[in-house]
Amino acid sequence: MFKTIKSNFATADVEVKRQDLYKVVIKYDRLSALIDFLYNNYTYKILNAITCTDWIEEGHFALTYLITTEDRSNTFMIQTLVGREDTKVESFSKKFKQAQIMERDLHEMYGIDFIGNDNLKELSLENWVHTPPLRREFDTLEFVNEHLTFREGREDNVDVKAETKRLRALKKAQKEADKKAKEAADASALKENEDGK
Amino acid sequence: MENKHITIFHGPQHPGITGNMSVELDLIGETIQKATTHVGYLHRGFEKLVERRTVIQAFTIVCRICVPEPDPNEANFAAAVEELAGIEISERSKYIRVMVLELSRLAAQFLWLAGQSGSIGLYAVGQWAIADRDLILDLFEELTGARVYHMYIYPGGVRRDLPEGFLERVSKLLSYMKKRLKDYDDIFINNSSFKNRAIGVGIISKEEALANGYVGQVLRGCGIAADVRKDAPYLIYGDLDFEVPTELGGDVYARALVRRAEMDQSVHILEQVVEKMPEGEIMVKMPAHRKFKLPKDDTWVKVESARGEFAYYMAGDGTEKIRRMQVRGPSLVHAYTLLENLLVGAELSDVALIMNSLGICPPEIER
Amino acid sequence: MILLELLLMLLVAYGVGFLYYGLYRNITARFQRRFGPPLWQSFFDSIKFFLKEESTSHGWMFYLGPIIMMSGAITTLFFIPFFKETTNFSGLSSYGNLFVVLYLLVLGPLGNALGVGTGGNPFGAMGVTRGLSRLFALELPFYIAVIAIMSLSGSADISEIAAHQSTMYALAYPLLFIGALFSFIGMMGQSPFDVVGAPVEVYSGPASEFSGKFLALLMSQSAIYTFAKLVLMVNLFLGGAQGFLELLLKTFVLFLFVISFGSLYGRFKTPQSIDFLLKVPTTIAVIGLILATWS
Amino acid sequence: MEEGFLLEQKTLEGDLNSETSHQSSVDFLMNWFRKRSIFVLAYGTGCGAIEMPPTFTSRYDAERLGIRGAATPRQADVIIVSGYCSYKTLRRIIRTYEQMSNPKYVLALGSCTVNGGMYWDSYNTIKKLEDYLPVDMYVNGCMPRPESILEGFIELQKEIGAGKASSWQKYEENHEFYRKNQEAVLGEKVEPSYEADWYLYEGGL
Repeated sequence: MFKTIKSNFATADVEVKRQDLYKVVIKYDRLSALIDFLYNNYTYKILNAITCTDWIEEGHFALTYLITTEDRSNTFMIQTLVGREDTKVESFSKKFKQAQIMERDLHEMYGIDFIGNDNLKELSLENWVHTPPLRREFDTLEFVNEHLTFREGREDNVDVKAETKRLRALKKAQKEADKKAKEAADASALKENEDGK
Repeated sequence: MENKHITIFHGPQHPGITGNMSVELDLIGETIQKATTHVGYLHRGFEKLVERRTVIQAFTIVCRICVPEPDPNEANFAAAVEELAGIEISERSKYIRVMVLELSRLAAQFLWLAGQSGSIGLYAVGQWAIADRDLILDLFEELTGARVYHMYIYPGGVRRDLPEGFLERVSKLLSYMKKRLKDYDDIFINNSSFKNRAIGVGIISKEEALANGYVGQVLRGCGIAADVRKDAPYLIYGDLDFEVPTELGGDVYARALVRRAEMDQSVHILEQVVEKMPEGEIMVKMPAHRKFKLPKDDTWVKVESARGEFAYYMAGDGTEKIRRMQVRGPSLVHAYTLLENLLVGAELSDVALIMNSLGICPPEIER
Repeated sequence: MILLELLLMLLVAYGVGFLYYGLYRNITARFQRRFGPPLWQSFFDSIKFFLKEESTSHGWMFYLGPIIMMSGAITTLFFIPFFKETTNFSGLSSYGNLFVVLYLLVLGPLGNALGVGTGGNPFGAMGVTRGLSRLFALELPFYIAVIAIMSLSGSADISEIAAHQSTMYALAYPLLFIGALFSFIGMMGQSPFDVVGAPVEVYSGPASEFSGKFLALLMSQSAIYTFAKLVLMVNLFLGGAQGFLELLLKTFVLFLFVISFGSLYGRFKTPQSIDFLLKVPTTIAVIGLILATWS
Repeated sequence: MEEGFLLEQKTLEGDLNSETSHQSSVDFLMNWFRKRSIFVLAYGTGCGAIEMPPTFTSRYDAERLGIRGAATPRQADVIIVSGYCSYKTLRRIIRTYEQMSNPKYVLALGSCTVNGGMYWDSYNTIKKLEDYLPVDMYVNGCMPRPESILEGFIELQKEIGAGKASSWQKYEENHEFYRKNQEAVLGEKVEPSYEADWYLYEGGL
């Protein structure tokens, strides 16, 4: 099976992640054919999930289709890379009923357009007009600071690393100040002592 | 004469809904013509929040993804992180994890029992079941310090060793449960009024169930022995002796019988775990939290929750943060593809019954 | 004089009704392994609702519903004598017999339907539809049993029927009693026939849209009505009562039976409950009728 | 000497009646009835809802303090906002809250209602409930245990008994302030859009 997949669909080998989990990266135009191949020739008949990962640095989405055998013992991860802007992907909702809701979810979260899916309405958000929230360029903290108010006294919505650095610097400064004060006090005490003598 | 359609919202504020969600029903009389599920009332953007946090920071929020049954989330998260980072955990922590997972499954089944009996107005059973579930929560509190959100199954092992005498208390609880579960049989499962309501309601055919990716009791209720614990054993389930109960009816009653039999199986598994619990370390050596990095790789892990297969997709990108975590709970497909079909032709009085028997849990649909 | 008596009857029914509701909540609490509320909790609830403000308006017809129900309950109470063989606490029963009471029993649900229908709440309308479609099936076994009793005692006067029983009709003609008891459970709104206000299905049914004073009125109404129905049952089947103690004892035993039955069974669907009522209790009552007239 | 459960019940009730305040006897009586009978709306808005079944069922049994569930907003006195509150839910909570009849109270559970809690950086949850609804009592914790929920109820009952809990009046008086905040997150159309001004109308009838 792996050999056929390699020679017909993918450029690289099928990666065996676990004894029950295989992964293959293929070009987008061969996706449908591979899923059909696995569906027709083997028992990979259940679409478990569709997920999407945003690789903003490399400029693409990685769409992953998870397909399981009928006895649920083996899972195939079929990954394909698609562009990030105005993404249009063929829908699988005709072949797998459950793909409809998964694609609707991805459409809402990433803005991917699934052609052939007849219901891509908002799923969990309501009247959302900003960037689709799971895209990497959407900064949720910035959004929150802009739109919502925090109760006084909640100062932890800051970058942890910078904050640690700042606190450390503060501590250091405090220590040094303490040290200096102590030295000065010591010196003055010494002086007083000397004066007293 | 043309029939008069009424459109009503069943939920989100409704005593007969399984959480904060709603079903828009188009009715003629009390017969449902069309059902549309609406979720999103609980959307918190977990998948975004996880991307902003380091691995250990993210660990504290994943258990909140599914409220009635948080432990499968923790187990999945820990398993995915361990697989990506190449960590092998100790034998004792595997046993403890199985114990926690089974206790949580039992607790979730009690919650189902309460909901299912409440949906036919048999409130006494619900009250008992919630009180019995509290006994399990007490054990959790002793073990983890919290009743509901445990944050216990830590990547690399478990967070705390068992307190002294904990296993005896577990076995004491189990012997109580064995006696107690028979009472539920008498008053609820074998009650003629429940049979009247449940048999022949919400029937799912075997072919449909297989093709559409339904999981858990929906499959087992129509005769397919699907269980991640058997199909792709994780932790130590391969070494344990248990059965996957199935029924052939495919209706609400069949699913209730399956769930009830699963409670017995959970008790049976817990007995074995208590007996076999090995000595040893509970945590392997982990890198410092702030420097803990995941390689650029992805994986797919799943466990069997009380309502079916619960899976996580996780991708790392070589930094301290997780690049992507996708939650695929059992309810996603059930609440949409399945529920919307199942409710057509049913009556208004069956809605709560069917929803409870599918075990729909909205927080894991919208995350 | 008669006015004073009527007032006293009303007060007794009001007090005892709420007391029974308190007991009901306590007893079901014990069934459910818990402590339960204070005995007068239902009374507190009704007073609390009476103190609430109204914020909605659906027109006067909507508010007429609870008022019709309340007057139906009160008049029903007045036509049922508390004791047998005495004119004390007999109310207006000398002016009207069992037929009047049976007629008044239907008035409440009808008034409710009129009011709720204008409320616009679909769940309220649904609850009323359920109630009305169940009404006929519910009344049938009861009517059959009552007809049998009237022919047995040769009178339609309630106190005479009560006095006529040398042994209680419940013991002498158990089939009639069982048939009527099923109806009675339904009339009291207990499982498995509590389809009208099933919370997980139609919120609280007809009462969904009522709040504040009108809900308080509904609660008082149901307290009075409950007591009236219990007294009617006691008079018809349990041989009536001669003093307050006997009356309280008999009504309470009946009430206890009804609520224990309700705690043990789940709810039927509306068609199921109609089906059941038309088949089982009606058959039992008809057999009872035949046996009673045969002997 | 009472012990165990009865002692606890006695302590709770004693606590409930401990508040003394200067009010006329009519007010005292009215508030006493209001305090002894609390109907809680059956709406689990967030994860805190999972601790409500234990609170209301046999182990903790809130009914012994006169607290019980109500199916519809028309009959409820208290709405519990149990935890984080997404915009979509907030809209429904506002709608439900405005359907309840006066006097009505809001009980907020969990850290999320206080300051965002775990979800302080989430784009879909509000951070401070009292900007949108008048809150009578916060119960902190993630999530609050049933004991704390009962404790919160008793504190609320004490305030009601003393005639201090008056959040609904605050909501009517500052309706514009609340509506402005609600519109800021929910957009212009905060349902329900009332044509008639019946909400602020005295008496209603």
